[in-house]
Parts: sequence; structure tokens; C-alpha cells
Amino acid sequence: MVPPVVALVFSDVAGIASTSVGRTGARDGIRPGASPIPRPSVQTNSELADRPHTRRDPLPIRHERPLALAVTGSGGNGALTAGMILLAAVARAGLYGLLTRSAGPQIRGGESAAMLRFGPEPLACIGDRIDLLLALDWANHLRFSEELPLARTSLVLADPAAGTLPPVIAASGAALHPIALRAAARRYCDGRTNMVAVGVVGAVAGLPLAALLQGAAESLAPKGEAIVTAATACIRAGFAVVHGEATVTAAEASCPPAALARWNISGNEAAGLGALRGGVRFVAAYPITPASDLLEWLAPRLPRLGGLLIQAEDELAAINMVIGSSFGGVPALTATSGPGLSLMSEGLGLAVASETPIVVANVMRGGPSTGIPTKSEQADLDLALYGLHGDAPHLVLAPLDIADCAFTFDWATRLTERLQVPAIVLSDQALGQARAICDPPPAAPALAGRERAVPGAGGYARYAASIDGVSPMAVPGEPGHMYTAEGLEHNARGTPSSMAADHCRQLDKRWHKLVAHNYGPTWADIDGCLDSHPAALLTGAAPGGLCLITWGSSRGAVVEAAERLRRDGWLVRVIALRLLAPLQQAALRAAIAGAGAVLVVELNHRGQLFRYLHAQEVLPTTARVLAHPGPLPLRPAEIIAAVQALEDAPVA
Amino acid sequence: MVPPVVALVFSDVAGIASTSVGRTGARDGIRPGASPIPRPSVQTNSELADRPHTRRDPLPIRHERPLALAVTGSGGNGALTAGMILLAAVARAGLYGLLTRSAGPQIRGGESAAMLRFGPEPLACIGDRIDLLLALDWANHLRFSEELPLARTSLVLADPAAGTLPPVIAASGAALHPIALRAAARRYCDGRTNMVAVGVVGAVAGLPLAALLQGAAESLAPKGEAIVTAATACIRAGFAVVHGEATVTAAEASCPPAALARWNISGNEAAGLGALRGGVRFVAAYPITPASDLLEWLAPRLPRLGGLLIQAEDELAAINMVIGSSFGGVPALTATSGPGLSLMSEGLGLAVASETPIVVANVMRGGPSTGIPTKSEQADLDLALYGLHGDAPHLVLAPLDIADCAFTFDWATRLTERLQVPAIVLSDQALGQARAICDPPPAAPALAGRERAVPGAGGYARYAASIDGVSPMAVPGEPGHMYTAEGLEHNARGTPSSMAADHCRQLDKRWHKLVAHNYGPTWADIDGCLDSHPAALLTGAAPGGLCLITWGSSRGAVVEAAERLRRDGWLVRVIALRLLAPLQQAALRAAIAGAGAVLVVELNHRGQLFRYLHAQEVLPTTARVLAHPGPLPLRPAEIIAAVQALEDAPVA
Amino acid sequence: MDSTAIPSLGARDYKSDLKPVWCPGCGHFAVLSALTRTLAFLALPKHRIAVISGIGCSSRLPAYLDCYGFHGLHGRALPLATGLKAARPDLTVIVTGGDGDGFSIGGNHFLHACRRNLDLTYIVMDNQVYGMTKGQASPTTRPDWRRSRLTPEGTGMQRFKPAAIALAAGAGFIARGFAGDPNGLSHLLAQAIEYPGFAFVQVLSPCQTFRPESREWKTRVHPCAGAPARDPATAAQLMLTDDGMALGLLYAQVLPPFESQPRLEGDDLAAIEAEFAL
Amino acid sequence: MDSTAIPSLGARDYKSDLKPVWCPGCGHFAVLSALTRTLAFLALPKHRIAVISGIGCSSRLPAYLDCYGFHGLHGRALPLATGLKAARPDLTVIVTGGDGDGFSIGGNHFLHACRRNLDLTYIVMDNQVYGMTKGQASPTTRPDWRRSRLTPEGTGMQRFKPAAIALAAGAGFIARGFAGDPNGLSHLLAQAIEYPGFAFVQVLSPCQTFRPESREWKTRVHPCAGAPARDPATAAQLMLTDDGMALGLLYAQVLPPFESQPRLEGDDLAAIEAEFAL
Ligand SMILES: Cc1ncc(C[n+]2csc(CCOP(=O)(O)OP(=O)(O)O)c2C)c(N)n1
Ligand SMILES: Cc1ncc(C[n+]2csc(CCOP(=O)(O)OP(=O)(O)O)c2C)c(N)n1
Ligand code: SF4
Ligand code: SF4
Ligand SMILES: [Mg+2]
Ligand SMILES: [Mg+2]
Repeated sequence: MVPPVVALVFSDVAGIASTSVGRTGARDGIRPGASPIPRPSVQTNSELADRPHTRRDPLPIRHERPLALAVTGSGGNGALTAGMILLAAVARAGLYGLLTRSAGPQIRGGESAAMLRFGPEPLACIGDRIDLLLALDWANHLRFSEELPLARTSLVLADPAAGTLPPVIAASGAALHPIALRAAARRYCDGRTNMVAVGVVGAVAGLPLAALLQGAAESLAPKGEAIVTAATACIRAGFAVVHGEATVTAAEASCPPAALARWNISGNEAAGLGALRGGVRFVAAYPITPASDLLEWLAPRLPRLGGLLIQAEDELAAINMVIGSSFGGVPALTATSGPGLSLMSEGLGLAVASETPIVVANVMRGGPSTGIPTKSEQADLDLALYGLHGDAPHLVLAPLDIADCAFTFDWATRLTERLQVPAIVLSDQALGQARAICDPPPAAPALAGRERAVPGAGGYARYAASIDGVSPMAVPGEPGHMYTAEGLEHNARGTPSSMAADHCRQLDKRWHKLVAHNYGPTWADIDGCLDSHPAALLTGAAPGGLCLITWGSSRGAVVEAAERLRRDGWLVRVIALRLLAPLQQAALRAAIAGAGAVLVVELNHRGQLFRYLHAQEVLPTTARVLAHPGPLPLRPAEIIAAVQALEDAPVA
Repeated sequence: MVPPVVALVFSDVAGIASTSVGRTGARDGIRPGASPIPRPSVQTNSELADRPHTRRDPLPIRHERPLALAVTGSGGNGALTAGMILLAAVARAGLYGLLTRSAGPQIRGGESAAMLRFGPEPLACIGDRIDLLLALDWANHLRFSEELPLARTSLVLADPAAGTLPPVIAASGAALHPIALRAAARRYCDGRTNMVAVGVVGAVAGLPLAALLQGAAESLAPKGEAIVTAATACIRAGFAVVHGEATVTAAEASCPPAALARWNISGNEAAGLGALRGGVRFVAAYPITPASDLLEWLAPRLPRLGGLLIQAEDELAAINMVIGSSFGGVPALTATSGPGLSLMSEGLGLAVASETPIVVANVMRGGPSTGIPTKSEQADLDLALYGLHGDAPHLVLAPLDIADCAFTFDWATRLTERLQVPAIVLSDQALGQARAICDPPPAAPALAGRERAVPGAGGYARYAASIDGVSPMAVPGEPGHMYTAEGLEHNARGTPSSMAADHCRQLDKRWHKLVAHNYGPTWADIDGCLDSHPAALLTGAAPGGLCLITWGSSRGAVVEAAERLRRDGWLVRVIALRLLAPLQQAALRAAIAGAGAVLVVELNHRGQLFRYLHAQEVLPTTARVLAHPGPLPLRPAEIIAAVQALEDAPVA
Repeated sequence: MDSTAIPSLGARDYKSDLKPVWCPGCGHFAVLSALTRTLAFLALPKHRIAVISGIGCSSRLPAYLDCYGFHGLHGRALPLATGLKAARPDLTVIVTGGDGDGFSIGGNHFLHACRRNLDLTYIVMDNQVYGMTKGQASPTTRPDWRRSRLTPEGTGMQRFKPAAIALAAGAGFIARGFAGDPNGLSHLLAQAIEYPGFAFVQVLSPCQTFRPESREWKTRVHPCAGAPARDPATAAQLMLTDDGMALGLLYAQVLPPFESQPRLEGDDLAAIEAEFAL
Repeated sequence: MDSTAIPSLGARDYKSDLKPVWCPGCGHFAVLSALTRTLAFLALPKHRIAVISGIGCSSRLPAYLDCYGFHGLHGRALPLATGLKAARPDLTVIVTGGDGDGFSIGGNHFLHACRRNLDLTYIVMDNQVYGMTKGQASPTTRPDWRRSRLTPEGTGMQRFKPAAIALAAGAGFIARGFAGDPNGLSHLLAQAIEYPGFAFVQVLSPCQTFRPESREWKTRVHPCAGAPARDPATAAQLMLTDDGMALGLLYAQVLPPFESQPRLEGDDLAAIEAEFAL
């Protein structure tokens, strides 16, 4: 029996217009590709909110897409596992999804939350609010409640046995629905409340039972058959709580064929894959949150490609180890987070001076100092751009979304090998530890690899000037051009020199090779212009309107905000920088040219990108910045609000 | 007998106008206060230059002031000692002086040169050229010849026995005069050629014999009486070579009373003194060129004030040791150079987050990486400003000349204690290892010291918000307000927190305490405006004209260039930034306001200050930069040339 | 001194009101308790104690005490404590941390702190794993432990022998305790704090979450044989051949404590400035 | 291999044409010569050798050789060499440096390189001083040496005992040579390079300029008594009690060399990417 849904209200994104409709059957919900779907939501009022745990209305099915749901609990009670299964289920239902998580400082027993947004189109960001919240318990809920914004249109499910409702929930005005999870878990299965929750949440979110079961089977397979069997029973039980026993069997057949070309991948995994694609075969690193997953993904896979990973004694060792490997001709990467990047500053300088290609992944977390290890922030841009002593030009890149981690790390590896210069790649916790159902990432543009020395007439001059500033590099083992790589200033042959002429020549060379390279169109993702290629931009495509500039993981929220603004009639272009240094000044100026208003958007305290763009003289004086520190992510709605607050922002 | 001077030519600075005059007596030369003195120089022509070591004309006395002379040789043959004695002699002659040195990478036996400029006014910089060069030998001369620019007006003295004349000398067009140093050394004394050279150079430079002898006695006193006696004989012998035996006795009486209020001090010594004045009583550091002298000066003096110095195992230890001392209530400093500052980045972040005051002196050398350890450059500004992960505001200062090292380190220590934030002070090799005869440096402005916790009612909240952002700090040993200093993000009590609200509050607080402080007028040295006080500047003093902006050790050359430009009728103001972060945006904008042209001048490859000022939106788009890397210093003439090349520079 | 007449305090008085973030059953709880009991036993005034740590589960300890503390950087607790103790010899300075913090990233400071012999007590809670970063191998982990996802085939590196290293580096007080033996541990900590120089205490402190197998340590520990060695050669023999499970004071020798420079005080800046005057 | 049939080379062939910056009489000259003689003796192809160093007078050595070299960062030669050797096990990798470079700032890497036991040869030219920065005390300097302007009262710190530390950290080959005994040194270097693991050679190499008194080392060195110890306990006894002047192979034991992971090769990226496909 399909339970009736009471008093559904369609509301638009901003929650202004609303209109009553009748009932929607559970089976109609999954319509991949049919977007935008009107968003039904339970009518709420403070009266209802004042009666938590007492309502007995049937559970309404949430058909709006994208839909954002959260399963929360204490560490160890399985909220994150539930999230993983729901993500897999979303994939099996033919949808795209984005799964983020929140954890506290405790190693075990602390708060944890899984947040999943899914829909028929790829998800750019986690959106503005949670539409559907299921709490396994309320312990510690306050610690992450600010990461789970609820609206009056939201629906909250909670087991009355899970403890007192936090006031913040009632205050949100969200609809509440009691749900006897523990009881169901006890009755139907071996007590895995979180698995029952998967069934309940999946059903309320309009996912087919077959997709949920397949998701569970895939996610839990490594834990053995018994666990899968138990989970299956629990999920069925949860599903039945919503749809009633009778529907369960029928629903099982309804799973659409999975869109097999898609991937289920985390940002850290994608980063590791990109590095492998780019040719990295040696990794040395010291564990640090949130970069460890990236390393742990690589560790067993490198040997399969003839490579290896060394756990170093510290970050100073790690970066020098990768320099050693690269000097030996084996492309190398290290990964760390803020504190580790600080420790690598001296090593980065050596890589610059000795012209040794290396990739340094910085999966950013909250700073400064030890900061907030488990949460995201984009506050290491300054350090990445400027944090070397002396004039030390190098590459800085940032992936723009989870799948793009693969592209950007791949590209960074190719660039570092081509240009013989270190590349810092700024991912962050929000990308690295999130998972997406996404289209497979494209390969990075092909690039000539490391230029190798060829036996010549005279002696080998490792650091000889050349037209593009790149000098052929010999690799130990090759006869005929032995040399000593040098961190002191040196002449073309690598002999230490303190003469002004040698210093100038080498500084010029190291600068020139970076700026002379043609990076092609992938220096940024530009949307809203006719063509993201600089040439097209130079001809003045898309004049006027609003220009939003961002970088790294903040792109998703900006893109979504831009889409909504366009729907409201704004002319908006978005420039998301993937290559931060060397900044493509001319192309960027061209991309900005003609904009009526410029807003830079980023997740840090004082606008590091904004200041950098001013330093590089690419911003008009009227440009403004929307910057706030982590750990809360940027949300489309706050970007829209900031845009609306821009005084001179033209509306097309 | 005073030797006659042949065919003197007066030439102006740019070497264009020239007019013949008669002869000038040696005794008239010293006219303190009588500036500018026309610069006589020996007429030279390629004919003369083609006949090196053959001229037998009497030695001309060089009366121009300021006069720049150099004594060069190989390591170990005493060029540097000669320079020290000449500097002391200059002081005893009642003049000001500036002594710089150049050394190669060899520990012993490499090239070395002492360059001394002196005159009746304090010396801002080493000037454009060497007027008088005495070479003890020509070995390795090429390695530093670019640091010794000769003009056609210069005079070169060399012992024909010292080897072949390098072509670069002949090519300069300077006048040459052979001088039998070794022979004289053998004849008159125990063979210390460099001491004979002191006598010769001193005499040609118009310094009184008594001043030279007194200078030698002072400088050599630590080496014992025998050495002093031998040196006296040599200096007399050298003096007699120029003036003839007869004059020596008469000249001895002519030493004017020394201006006893003046000091003879190096930049590194002044820095150490400033730190002591500011209250530093604990130092931990790891040796590195060119910061070691600073530490070695402090080492025996700290215990005299109840303090101590620890040689740490590395820079990571050093910075954490000073954090520990400061946490214990004892103001602390570490000193290093570029590579060490890179290693201290993580420690600096801890000092920011835990709000622990420390001073980090960075005596800059050529970069990147190990770079050019013995030569100067201003290329660590980026690292000092931005080189911490996360949003980590802190203080960055730079002393503007040798004496100012005392003032700036003093001020930095007071500021760090007042604001509970680390201060990076950017000195450099050119300041640190140079000596000056200068007026004693003034004390830094008095500031309230570290705000200490007082026993209160409730529990102690170490990181409580306050109006000025500074929270009272308890010091171990005090009962009643124990707390744990924290590098994780925290709430007001110091309890680790990953909540957005706590993070924002602490970021705001740490930012606010820096920008809210009133730094007074010493944030910059401004000259050419009616008054350097921001208030006066705001009222539009000195409108129009040229504005030169610089920082740190480059100030001297800029100030001298400005003086010359003013003599040529330019309206010039100079803003030399002492406080780089937090940048005093409003005051700086006011100081720049109304300038017809803005030129930023600094000693690095790509204009780090220039980019920073753009980042902070204080520069007009028409501003230009004159930046070149070390090791060659900025010279007034090249600044003047750059100014002349500015298209729209208005001439008053 | 203002503080000599303190009322006698119980162990609980040395605890702060913060709830540890540690997992249930973590060995670090026992170390915390042993330490507070020791402080109470020694009747040290709370405000004259400073406890310095790095980063790791173990390094969270200072905030759980009601005395001065500094939760510093990963691996840098010893130099921070060195600066504090050198500047403030009047304080009791205790350093706490983990095996990763102290022996991996902090290894160099460990060596040089042993050499320097400042009057510090260094307590390393050795669980043979990186707890905080979720289960990687530490220097004391066996080379063939394959449960770390970072080194799935094991580290292949010989185990770090903390006591042997401390001895070779010149430490004068070397002891080993066990979280499962709080009384013995308290006793060792008291001796360490009273030792006038650098005292190193390795505490076997099981990690429930990532090394559940270390629960069986309680069956493997045993008291060290005989009295503590007093000469380095004997001690070395013991430390290089033992199974790492011998508890007690392993080595104790009185060494000259660190005093870098005689502090003369009394002089003034004017005298120093006079050097520069002409 | 392309290079097995190399013509036999003399020691001079391993020298580059750069003139060392060293002071006349510096002990490092003898180390350079001993090394080139050893390389010639072992007939190692020049292009298959890489010599890695840090910063210091001693660390200038690689550029004076005609083989591959890396003059890296102060204190970081060992990790750089570790990365190189791990990635390129086919090369002969030699690490050279000074006592400051290796035992002060580089102390942590020394410990962990000993533990890791990669097939490297580590030559430390120990002159008990920082030569390059003009005469500060190093870890091996006596605590009461008062000629450094940075520590005018002496460091007050016990001397670092390189051999004892290497042993405690797990090194399998520990030797001590003397610049004044080039034949003995050459012999030790040959053994060290041939040793299949981490081989540590401390070379007493006097600094003429800042430790002129070390000229008398030639009267104080003596051969170490008997055959090299094969068990750690005996070796420790020797190293903790000796005068630091005993020359020869002090300890040698065969240990399993480092192999972090089996390299499987042959697999391809497509197989790895397939993990992500739905
Ligand atoms: C510079 C730096 N590198 C890495 C980290 C990440 N990190 C935090 S704690 C830790 C290891 C902790 O292990 P241990 O010291 O043994 O303490 P435990 O958690 O086991 O008690 C690491 C690697 C960091 N915080 N800072
Ligand atoms: C990070 C860093 N810190 C300090 C220095 C300065 N420095 C250069 S060489 C050196 C010591 C060299 O001593 P040692 O290794 O014993 O070599 P030696 O010159 O005695 O042969 C120091 C401290 C540096 N180059 N880099
Ligand atoms: S992870 Fe291990 S060490 Fe950390 S708190 Fe949990 S049990 Fe203790
Ligand atoms: S300073 Fe000492 S170690 Fe350096 S080159 Fe001279 S003698 Fe050798
Ligand atoms: Mg541990
Ligand atoms: Mg040395």
C-alpha cells in the first residue's frame, strides 16, 4: 500500500512561491533527466513543530530533485556507512550524487553526519539546506547542527527513543516525524539501526528498494555475506515502515539499469588516480588528516604499476625523498595538509632552484597552525603562492570538483615534468573526503614529457639557457652527462656562483620557463562566455553582466548560484581558476573584460585570491569579495545574497 | 711636502659638466659640514690607462666628500682589517662612514674587499662608484669587480708586484697609479702589506695620520701591543709614500677631536642591541650566514642582563624554544636567514594561533634555496608576509639602515609583546654585515608591555575577546589562572573547538588586534612631505611630484637619489616602509596622494613590495617598479635613470 | 615564595573539567590518572607545573590537567619545553606525547634533549601506532604489521628502541612503565620528576581502536631484572637485547645538568651600549 | 647493460675539474681522494654513481667528483638519497656530509635511515665543528670547548656519539676512519659501498681553520681492538666506552635490506580505474 501524502506544498528554490498539489505516488518519483522537478514538501507550522514525536501521519515521499538528506549520529553507530550505501543506491537508481561527511575530533564515539545530495544532473555542491534529516541519536548534535541547515520545508525523522530533541531542530520550523527505528531494528534484524535508517530514508527520498539493496550489497561486500544479509533485512524493514509490507516485493523489480559509464569516487581517490595517470610512480609522505586517505589509496596501487610508497619520518624527509626520486627520473608526489606544507617550504625551494619536478598535494584543512584538522578551508593559498624564500616561481593549481581532482593532478604531474618545477596542488577536505557519483573524468591534455639530455659535443650544461627556459635533464645511469644538481645559485653548468650575472640569468630562466609555456584553455573553467578559450574571450564575448571569480572547491556553490541567478534574469559568467600560478593574466583580464560587476568568492577569512588578483593587477577597483572562513561551506544562497548586495550589479 | 695634483677635473654626478681647476692642498680636504664639495678627479685618458704601472706622477689627494674607497685582496691578506681601521680613522677624523664588505664562498683564501664611503654627513648608501681603489692583489678580482664600479674619475692604486692588471680595470678608464706596497712593507715594517695600504689609502683619501693611527690602535687593541706597534710603523710608512717623510710628524698633531656622541656599529650588532633594549632575554637559534654575527654578538651579552642563548639543534627547535620561553614570560628572539625562515613557518603559525609573542629576525641573503649565502637580497618579503598556512596575521618589519636596526628591533620586540603576535624583522646582509659611523639610534616609542592576567571572579579565559583584541596573558607560576595554550582552533577558554562560530571569533580577534593598534608615525620614514605624521599627510602636504616607495636596506640609495633629483629641480617624496604588515593602508594612501608619478624600488627579481602594495590596493595603476635581484646593490644613479625613464614624471 | 603553603591536594584536583576525546578503554586514561596521582603525591603546586605536548591522542593530555600547559606542534614539544625550562628554571616542566610525535617527526629533538640534560620529564605514551591519524605504523611498530592502510605490506623498518636511543644520546634517567600498572607507573613518574636532569619514561599505553591486539600486553610485561643499571655499557646490553616489555627504572645516573651560560645579571644595557661609543 | 664494459679508470678519472673551496690543509681533501681511489678500486661506472650531500664544507664534495651528484639542503641529504635509491635501486648511492649536517639538523633522518636499512653508504666528515658557518660547536664538539663565539662558555651538552647512535638505531655497518690515514679509509669505504644495506662511516676530518688543535688527532687515533663486533650488545659496550678515536670497522651484521612493497608491475591503470566504475 502506498501511503497517502498529506498537504504537499510546492515551493520554489527561494521558498517564496508555493502552491498546493494533490498526492504523489512513491513509484513516480524517480525520473532521471526530468529536471527541474517541482519540490513537494510537507506543510509545516509551529504547531506541528511544537509536537515532536507525537505525530502519527504517514511518511511523505520527497520527490524534489536535487534532494539533500542527512543521516546523523554518534561515531560508531554507522551514520557514515548509511551514507555510503545511500550514495551507491543513488548511483544504481541512475542518478548523480554528492556525499559529504562531518566528524568531530574524537577518534571513536564522537558525532558524525553523512550528507547526501542527489539528482538527475551532476551535483555541483551540497546546496543550501538539508531537505530530509534522519537522526540516529541526538548526542553531540549541536556540534554539527550548523552544518545541517534546515528550512521550514525540511522533514526531520527521529526515533523517539533516541533522546530529547535539540531545541535547534524545533527552532528551524522543519516538519517532524517520529519513526521507531530501534524497535524496527530489534524486530526485523540483528539491531543495526543505521541499516533500518537506510531503508526508511531511502524510501522517503523516493529511491527504489532494489537500488538500496544493491547499494548495500556493493558497499558491504568486503565485510562478508552475513553482514550483507543482515543489512538486507534491515533495509527491507525500514522500507516497509514507510511503504508498508505489501509494496516491498513489487518495488524490488523496479530498479532501473545503472548508468554504468559513471563513477563512484572520492576527491582523494581521484587525486591519486590523476597522479598515476600523469605518471607518478613514487610517493613519500607523512600521515596527516585529511591527506592520509589519498596516500592510503595510493599505497597498495603503486606497486601494481611498478612504483612504491614510503612512509617518511616527517614532512621534511618526505619532500626531499620525492626530490631524490625525481632526480632519479621517477616522477614523484607527496601529499600533506597545511602544517606539513609549511614544513615543506624549504624543500620546495630546493626543487625550484635545482629544477627538479615534483608534485605536492595539499589537502587543505582549517588553519592557522594545527587549526581544525577535520574540516575544510581554502586558507593555504597565500602559503602556496608565496611561501618560499627568495624569488622562487613555481606552479600552483587547484581542482574544481571531485572528478576534476583526477584531471588537475594528472595535468599538474605533466606540467611539473614538462617544466621541471614543483607544482603545489590545493585540494581540500571538502573535496578530498567527499564522494560523488559522476561522469568519468577526462584525461589531462597530452604534453611532451620531461626533456632528456642527449649526448652532445661539449660538456653537459644542466642549467643552460634555452628558448623556452627548459634545459634538457640528464638522469643518473646515463653516461656522458654527469652533473651535480645544485641548490646554491649556479651557472649554466651547475657550478656554484655568486656573480650577479649568473644569478640574473638563472632567475630569468626559471621565471621565463613558467610564463612562456602555453597552458591552453584549461587554466580555468569559464562558463557563461561563448567560449572559454582566451581567443574567443578576447573578442569580447558576453559583455556586461556579472562576473563571479572563484577557485578550487568553491566553484560548485558559485556555479549553482550562477544558474539560479540566470534563471532570475541575470547575465552571469563564472571564472573558476584551476591554474593559480603562473596566473594567466592576459586571458583572465580578457575573461573579465566588459563585466559590469566582479565578485570574488572563496572560503577563507580575508580573501586570499582577491588580494592575489589585485597583486597581479587583473581586477577592476570596483571588484568585491565574498570570503568567509571554514568550516561551514559556501552556499549558493549566500552568494546570491552577496550578489544582490552589490550596488552596481547590472541585471540584464 | 704636499705633492702637487695634476690637471684636476671637476665633474658633476652624472659626469657631464666639467671644468678645470688648479691644485688642492692635502690639508684643506677635511671640511666636515661643508657639503657639497666639488669632486676633483685625475684627468684620465685611454693613453694613461694603456700604460699601467708605469706612471710616476705624484699621488693626488682625493678631497671629494663623500668619498668611496675600496681595499681589495684575497682572503687572509687583510683587506677587511684595513677597512675596519679606515672606518675607525674616519670616525676619529670627525666624519661619518659606511663600511661594507664582499667575500667569496671560500672560508679562507678567497677574494675579499672592503668598501668604505665617508663624509661629513651620515651616509645613506654606498653610492654609485668607487673613487679610490687599492688592490693588495688581483687574484679573484673578477669575482667581485662588478661590485666595484669604477668611473673615469676613479683612481686605482696597485702594486706592480701584485700581478697582472685585470682588463676590466683598464677598460674602466680609471686613472692608475703604481705604488710599491710590498717593497715599503718589507722596508719599514714586518711585512703587513695591508697596514701599509691603510697608510697609503688614508693619505690619498685625505685622512689625517693621527686619525689613522688612532683607528689602528683601537681596532687592533684586542690583538696585543706588538701588533699595534707594527701596524703603526706600516701606516706611517704608507703615509710617507704619499706625503713624503717630512710631513708625517706635522700631520700627527692634526687630528680633530672625535665626535664622541657617535657610534661605530654594524647592522647585526644594532639589531642585537635593539632586541635587548626591547626586552629580549632569551635567544635560541641555529647558525646561518649572515645571521650568525647577530647571535654571536648577543651570546656573551645576554648573561650580563640575566638572560641566555641556546644553540638549538635546528631551526624547528629554535623557534619552538623561543615560543616556550615567551610562554614562560621571558621575551624571546630567534635569528636566521632565508632557509631557516622557511623551516620556521610552522612555528610562526603556532605563535599566531596560541598568541605567543616572539621576534624572528631574518637577515636576508640571496635566494632561492641555499642561494647566495654571503650576498644580500630583499627577496624574502613574500615569505615573511604570506608564508604561513591558514589565515595567520602577524607583524612584518624592516629596518631602514644600520642604526635603524636598533630602533626597528626594539620596536618589533615591544610590538610583539604588546600584541601577543610574532614579528618577523627583515634585515639583510647589506645591513647586517656592514658597519657605520653614525649617530646613536633613538629608542623605540614606549609601549605598554605584555598585558598580564589579573585574578578575576570567574575562570580564566585566555583567549577572551576584548575591545582591542588583546587578551590578558597569564604566565606559569601565577596561581589562579592556569590554562593550556593551544594551536588547535579554540574557544575563549582555549578549549579546542571546530565550531564555525569559535573559529570566526578567534580569526576576527587575531586580525583585529593587529589592525586596531595605533602604530604612530614610525610605520614609515617619509621625507619630502611637510610632516611624516599621517594627519599632516592627510591634509595634502607636498602635492604633485614624484613619489618613491621603498623598504628596508634599499632606502639609502633611494634617499640619495631623491636628494640629487631635488637638486636637479624635481619635487620628490620618499616613503620608506618600516612596518610592512599590517600595512598602514590609509596613511600610506595619504602619503602617496597627489603624487604625479610613483616608483617602487627594491632589490629582488619581480618586485615583491610592488605586488604587495597592489594587493593592498594602495598603488595607482600608473605606478612602476624598479626591481633587480641581488647581489649588486641598488645604486642612486640607476634609480635616477629609472625616474628619468618614467614617461609622465612631472618636473616641478 | 607565595605558594609554598598550599593546601594538600588530591589527584582529582589536578584534573581539569574537560572530558578527554579518547576512545573508551584507551591506555592514555591510565597515564593521565597516574600523572595526577603523582603530582598530588609530590604535592607540587599546580601553578608551578607546566605540561607541554605535541600533537596526537596522547598529546591531548595537558588540557585535561589543571595546571599550565601548551598543546604545541606535532613533534616539537621538547624544544618548546626546553625554551620554557631554560628561561624559567623555577618551574616543573613535564613533556607528554606519543610514539609518533616523539620518535618519528620529533626524533631529532629527542636526541638533543637527551644530550642537553635540562631538568625535564619526558613521558611518551607508546601505543606502537598513530592513533589520531587513524592507525598508521609508528617507529615502534613491528616491521611486519600489515594493518596500516598506508603500509599494507608492513613498514619493513626495524623497530625504534626508545630506551637504547635515549641511552646512546646521553640520557641519565630511563624508565619504562605500563598503563595497565598504574601504581608502578606513578612510582616511576615520581622518580622521574624528582630526577635533576632529563628523565625519560616510555609508557606502554595500548590503543584500543587501532591496536586491539595490544590488550594482551598485560600478559607480556614483566619487571626488569635487578636494580637499574648505573653504567651505560651494562644498560646498553640490557636495552638492545630486551623484549621491550621489561618495566621499571632501566638506567639511572647522575649527570651534570644543563647550564649554558652563567647568568650574571646586575649588569645593565648602558654598559653594553658603551661598546659602540667612539 | 650498456655500461658493463667500461675501460678501467684511475682515481683521477673520478674527479671533476672544479677546484675545491676548502682551506689549505682541510681534512676533507683526503676524504675526497680516498673516495675517488675507492671508486676506481671498485671499478664502478661513473654514470651509475650518485653522490648526495647537504650543506657545509664537507657537503661540497659531490661537485668535485665526475659522477652524478646532488648538493641539496642542510641536513636533508639522507632523505633525498633515500628517495633516489628507493626509486632507482640500480644506482650506487653515496651520501656525504658533515657532523653539523648529519648529527645536528639532520639527526632525525640519520636515525630513520639506520632503521630503514636501504643500501646506502653514508660518509660523515666529522671535524667537531661547523666549518662553513665559521666555527660554531657541532654535536660532536666537547661540552667545554669555548672557542665558538656562539657558545663562549661551551655548549654544556654531552657529545653526540655517532657510532653508538647508529647502533641503537639499527645500522648494520658502522666504521670509523681518519683523513690522516687515507689507505685505511679507502679500505673502509670499499667495504661500506659493498655492504648490502645502510653503511655508516664516520671520518675524523680535521678543520684547519677553526679547530687547529685537531692536528694532533694523528697522535691520538688508534686501531680498534680486535675484529668488528657482530652482536649489538658487545658493540654497544665498545662504542659507549671508547674514546672516539678507535679506527676501523666497529660493527658489521647482515640485516634484511629495505623493501617496502613487492613491486608487481605488469598491471595497468585501466584495472585500477575499473574500481570506480559502477
Ligand atoms: C606537521 C604535522 N604532520 C602531521 C600531523 C598529523 N598527525 C597528528 S597526530 C599524528 C600522529 C600521532 O601519533 P602519536 O604521537 O603516536 O600519538 P597517538 O595518537 O598514538 O597517541 C600525526 C601524524 C600533524 N598534526 N602535523
Ligand atoms: C636550514 C639551514 N640552516 C643553517 C644553514 C647554515 N649552515 C650551512 S653549513 C652549516 C654547518 C656545516 O657544518 P658541518 O655539516 O659540520 O660541515 P663542515 O662545514 O664542518 O664540513 C650551517 C649551519 C643552512 N645552510 N641551512
Ligand atoms: S585512537 Fe587509540 S590512542 Fe587514540 S584515543 Fe583511541 S584508543 Fe586512544
Ligand atoms: S673551514 Fe675547516 S672544514 Fe671548512 S674548508 Fe676550511 S678547514 Fe675545511
Ligand atoms: Mg602513538
Ligand atoms: Mg663539521
